[in-house]
Amino acid sequence: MQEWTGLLPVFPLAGFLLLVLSRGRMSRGIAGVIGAGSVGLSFLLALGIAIATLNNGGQAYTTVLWQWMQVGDFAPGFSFYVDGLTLVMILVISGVGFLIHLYATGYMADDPGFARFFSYMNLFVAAMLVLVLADNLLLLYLGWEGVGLCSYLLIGFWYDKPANGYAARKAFVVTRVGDTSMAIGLFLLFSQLGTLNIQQMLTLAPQQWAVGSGIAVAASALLLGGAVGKSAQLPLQTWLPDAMAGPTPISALIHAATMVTAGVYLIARTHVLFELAPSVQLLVAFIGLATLLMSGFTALTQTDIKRILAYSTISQIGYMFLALGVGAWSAAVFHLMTHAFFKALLFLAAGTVILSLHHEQDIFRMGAMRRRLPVSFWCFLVGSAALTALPFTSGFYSKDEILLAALHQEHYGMLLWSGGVLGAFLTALYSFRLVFVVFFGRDRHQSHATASHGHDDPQAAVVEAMSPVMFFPLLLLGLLALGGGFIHVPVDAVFGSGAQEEAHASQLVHTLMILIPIAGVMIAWFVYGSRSYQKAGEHLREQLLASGIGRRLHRFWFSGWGMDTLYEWVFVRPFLTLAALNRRDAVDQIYGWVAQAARVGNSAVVMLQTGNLRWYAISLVGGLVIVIGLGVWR
Amino acid sequence: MDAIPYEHGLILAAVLFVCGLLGVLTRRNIVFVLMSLEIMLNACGLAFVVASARWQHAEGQIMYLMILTLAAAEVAVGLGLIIQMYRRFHTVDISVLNEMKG
Amino acid sequence: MTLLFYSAGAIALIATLSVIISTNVVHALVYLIISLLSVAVIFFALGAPFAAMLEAIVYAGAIMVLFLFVMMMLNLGQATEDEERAWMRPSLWIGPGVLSGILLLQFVSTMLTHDVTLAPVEVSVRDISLLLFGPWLLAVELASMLLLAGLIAAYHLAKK
Amino acid sequence: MIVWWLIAVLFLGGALAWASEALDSQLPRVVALLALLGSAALVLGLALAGQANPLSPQGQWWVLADASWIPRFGIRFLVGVDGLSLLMLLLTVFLGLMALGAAWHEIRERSGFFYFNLLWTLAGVVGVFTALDLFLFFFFWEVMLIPMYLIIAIWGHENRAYAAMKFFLFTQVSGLLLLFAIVCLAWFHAQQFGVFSFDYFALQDVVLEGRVQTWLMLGFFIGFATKLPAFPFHAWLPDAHSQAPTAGSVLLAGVLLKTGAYGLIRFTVPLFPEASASFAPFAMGLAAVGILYCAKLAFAQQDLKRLIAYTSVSHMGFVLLGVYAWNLYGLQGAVMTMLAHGFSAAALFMIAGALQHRLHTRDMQRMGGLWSRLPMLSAMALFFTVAAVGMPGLGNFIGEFLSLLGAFQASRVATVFAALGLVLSAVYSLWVIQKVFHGPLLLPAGQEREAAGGPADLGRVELLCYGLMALGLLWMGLYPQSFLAHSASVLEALLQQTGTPGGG
Repeated sequence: MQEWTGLLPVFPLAGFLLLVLSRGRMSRGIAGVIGAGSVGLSFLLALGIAIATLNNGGQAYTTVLWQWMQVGDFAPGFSFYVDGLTLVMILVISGVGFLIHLYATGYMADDPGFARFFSYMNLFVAAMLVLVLADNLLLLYLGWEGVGLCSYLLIGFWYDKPANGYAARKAFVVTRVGDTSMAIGLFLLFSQLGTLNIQQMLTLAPQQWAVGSGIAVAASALLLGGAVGKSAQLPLQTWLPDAMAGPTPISALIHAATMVTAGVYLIARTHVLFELAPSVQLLVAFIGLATLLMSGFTALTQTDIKRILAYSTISQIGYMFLALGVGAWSAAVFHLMTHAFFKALLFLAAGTVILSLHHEQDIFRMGAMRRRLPVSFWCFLVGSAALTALPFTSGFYSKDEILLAALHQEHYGMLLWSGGVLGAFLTALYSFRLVFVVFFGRDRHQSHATASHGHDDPQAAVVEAMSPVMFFPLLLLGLLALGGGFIHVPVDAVFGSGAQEEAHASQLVHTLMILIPIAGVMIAWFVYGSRSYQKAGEHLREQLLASGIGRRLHRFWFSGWGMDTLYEWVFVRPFLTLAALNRRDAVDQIYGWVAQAARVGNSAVVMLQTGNLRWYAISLVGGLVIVIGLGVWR
Repeated sequence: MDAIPYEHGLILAAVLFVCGLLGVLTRRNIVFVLMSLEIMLNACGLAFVVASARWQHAEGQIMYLMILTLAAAEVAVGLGLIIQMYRRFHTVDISVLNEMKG
Repeated sequence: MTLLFYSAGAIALIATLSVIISTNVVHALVYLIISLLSVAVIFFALGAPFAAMLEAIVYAGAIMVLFLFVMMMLNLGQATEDEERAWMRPSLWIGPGVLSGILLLQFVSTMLTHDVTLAPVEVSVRDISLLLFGPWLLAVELASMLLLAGLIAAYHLAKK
Repeated sequence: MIVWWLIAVLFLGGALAWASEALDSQLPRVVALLALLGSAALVLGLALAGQANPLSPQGQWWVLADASWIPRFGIRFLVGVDGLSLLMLLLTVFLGLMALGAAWHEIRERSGFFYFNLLWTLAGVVGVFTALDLFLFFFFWEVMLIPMYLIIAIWGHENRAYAAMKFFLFTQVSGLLLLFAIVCLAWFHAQQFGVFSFDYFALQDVVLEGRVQTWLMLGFFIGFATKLPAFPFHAWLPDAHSQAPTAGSVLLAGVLLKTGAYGLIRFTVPLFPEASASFAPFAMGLAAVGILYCAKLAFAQQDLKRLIAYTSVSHMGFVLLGVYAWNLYGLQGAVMTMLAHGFSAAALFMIAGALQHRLHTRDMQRMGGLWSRLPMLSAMALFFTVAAVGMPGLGNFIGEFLSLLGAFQASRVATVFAALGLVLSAVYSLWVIQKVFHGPLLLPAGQEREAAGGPADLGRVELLCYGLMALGLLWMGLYPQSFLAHSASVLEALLQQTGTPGGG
């Protein structure tokens, strides 16, 4: 199986090509089969490779497809490197990817751009596989940019709405800022180490650089720039909530399960560099912490179901960054995997809700959906439980590991841990707020729909959109979200032995970490769920909003801590103003002045040319007088 | 025979030349302009003849002959032009000929 | 002879000035003929009888007659004369006058530097002819070409 | 000999095309096609000959041909081809064919004279890429200028006279400086060796003292930087591009700009190594400023062709950056950028031309949502835009990445600023896609009413052209080695000969 590693991205790529070259003339059935089937093939292959590799004792290996280029010493190849980390990633990408593709054949069934959708999706999977398989940073960069492009195309998939286009552009440009930082990091790494091959770099770097040396700090900080862009961490997180403009399967695949975790993968993959730069590693932890808290607060105030999930994604990736920052590499990867399961589940379930309610996304226009949409409800419940890290769900194990590792951080352990626990509390609060508002309480959708559309038969309006191709992925993802915690990620060999000793902590800590999310759920139930307390809860909310500070805080959180506004004023507007001011190229105008001067000179001389013969004669005589004068009275 | 200071001859030529020039510059009637041109040419001829007398050599007069020829040709062409102009514009005012304006 | 020279010079000068300030074309032409004839006298005084002859015959005779014909064709009348008078504004004379004055000054200042008197010795027609059809033959040919060209041009221009 | 044939085929083909118009107005384009195919065959022949005999006695030069021209001044008809020239020749004949494809249906008036100009421009370009006598080089430099001027001035759009004149003046004034520097150089050669010579190899032996070298280097630099164009000399390009007919834009962007870069690599630095070394930081600064400044300007434009023109300037900044880094990475990057940008910019101009042909406007404010009407054209536009953004896997990325990689060794500050151009290129490129192809459908007034649902999608010739260029870009992006290998030995020899002034 291992010798076929090169085929992994080829299947989806071939799917992409077939779909593109068919130019939309292919029937939906065939397009769906190609779209989902190609990823399925990749998954089967990945599974085979994983089994073969693990049977082999997890031995890492390299497959060289061809030499990409050879310029002096710079010789990156089209070559794939497979180890435990790669295996986890390719399984998650192709596995979750396949499920989401399958779901999408149902979800997108009525869309006119069906084939285009799957072509982009397949291209995405191919690029993502290249990203995680790459054995050198340049090839990784290829995948990195490729997924960014697909993300752009898919966010703007419904291109006729300008808002979608705006969100897509924002996503691409903001991540491009990070990518540029990463590219500069690549230049720096190459100029210092003379190679971009990841394994060689990880060997060479500790030999050449001292811990904490300037180069190491610069290089890892630049890579971190790329990672925060892709993974929507502070300060480049603003694109992800807007990216929800894309179809929901996209949000599940790209903006929850796979692409946004690429930053985590990058840092984990180059962890040696980060270990050489402890200050940057600490920065990673604090970025993660700040992001997870900030987006937790923001998620509390959002009303759009997908935006809540988006902020929760940012927050969960914050956890992964926290883990990376404290050196819990495998915990980060573990959480990456479980997060992929439960967040994909949540998004797909949310997609079902949205589809069933005819593209309604405001949670306060839903309510009491647990009977109408039972499958979605159960999926959501499972997903939220895992997200909240309720005991025995997958999220519990991964988050537990992260928080324990944070506690054991040398200097700031307590701070990081308590921040993380606060984040867990917020997670519980917002995720069950979502669950309770959407699936419990009054049916606000019906009243709203009746009021706005004058439906005669509101009951008919809400029927769970569910077909086998959609149900099966939900079921499987639900199982994974529940039981994913028992999967062991085979990454110990990748991160070395030193990274992961079993973390020990007091009983109090463990208890707290179990109880706090549960407390969050309880409070959410009190405020949003329980009928008996609902009045009191609503009263409380109103009071909070009525007070000046509460309202201002709400608005502040709702706007994502004002980051968008800040960037609008610091970057976007100055750029637009500059562009508008200098639309006609100041440099060109300088040349224009030369031309103008010539023109003015010309018109001055033209005035002499009166056409009057006597004037000519007199000028002639004047010239004669001057010339003779020069000769006579010199 | 009394001696005539040779500058006087030249000065006379110069004065006549300048008179002709003044005519060319000031008159608007093209006939006058042409006449003034004749005066200028004639003054030049005078200067040559004076020079011929100064050096006691015939070449100055040959130059005068040339100028005479030139004047004849010029007048012929110039008068032809005047006739054309009068036919086209019904005037002899050279100010109407301003189509060479830039 | 000196007297002849100065008196003829004075007449030439006055006649010429009259040409350029005259408003009547025919009067001007007559003045011009007077001017030319007095120049012919000067030529004679300077010992150039051949040139004097030519001046009288060709210039005052042939060329001026040509002028006369043209003026007859143009048939300029009293209207033109009034027009001329209107055009003779003193302000018009300032610029050309100044320029001409300077030019005259320049001429005179160059000419006054030498002090050679002329002892007019007659240059015979024979001398002129020997030179003209000897070393200057080419110039004669050129002059004849020029006249031919003038002839053709005048014919072409004057034709309807 | 084969190089002479190459030039002669283009010159004669041009003359024949003009003459054949008298017989049939359809004939010139066929003649032009035949001439271009002939020259393409010759170039391929050169490539094969080169592969068979990689090291001829002249070292890196595969084919040299020599004849006396004006012996009194030592001017010779000396042409030669090496790996670098060969790549440029391939680009030239390929884009010549593309330009022909663009003109195939577009040019209807005076087509004979048009193809005459087209082929003569190409002949001049081929001459520029092969000439090794600097006088001959300058001769061809002018030969490619004047037909291009005519192409803009006769077949251009509404403001063509202004654009053509601007193009002509900029190129001519800078060309004058170039000529002056060339003549000075030959004069110094005569002083030092007693004979005049414009021979590239002989002139390399001329010893120049510091200041003189700097001035002459500046003469060459401005001559080439105007053509490139580099930042402060770029003002002619947007006008020329927006007014030129599509085929003219294709040639301008695809081929003519590259002659400037070629000149910098082949002449400016090798002839004046020390002066170039001390000038390099400044040139790289200009490159970085140009990349950012023109990217910003591109974003501000509403005229589609003008926008693409500014992106061209921005991208050529990477070439300048790579050249003045003067190490193998930077130079290879510059060469790859030249090739890839030749393809992508040519394709984008063809797309802009195709849109103008269909919508009769280049104003982006009057377009929108064309994807739903012209899916194939839009997909192609997306592909080439993405290529221009520098998507890995396509040629432009290889070029830009290598340029920056090389530049990073020479000047970190300039590289970091230049890299910001990657962000800005995303900003403007995506804006084009959004404005023209995405968003709600918007067609210029009157287009809606046209028969059978408005503008038509790609025709067969167009599809073939775009497809070939897309394949080319993919090839460059996925296996650039087949191109890099050609130029590697040449560039290494140049580096060895000059030392590495920019490297650090």
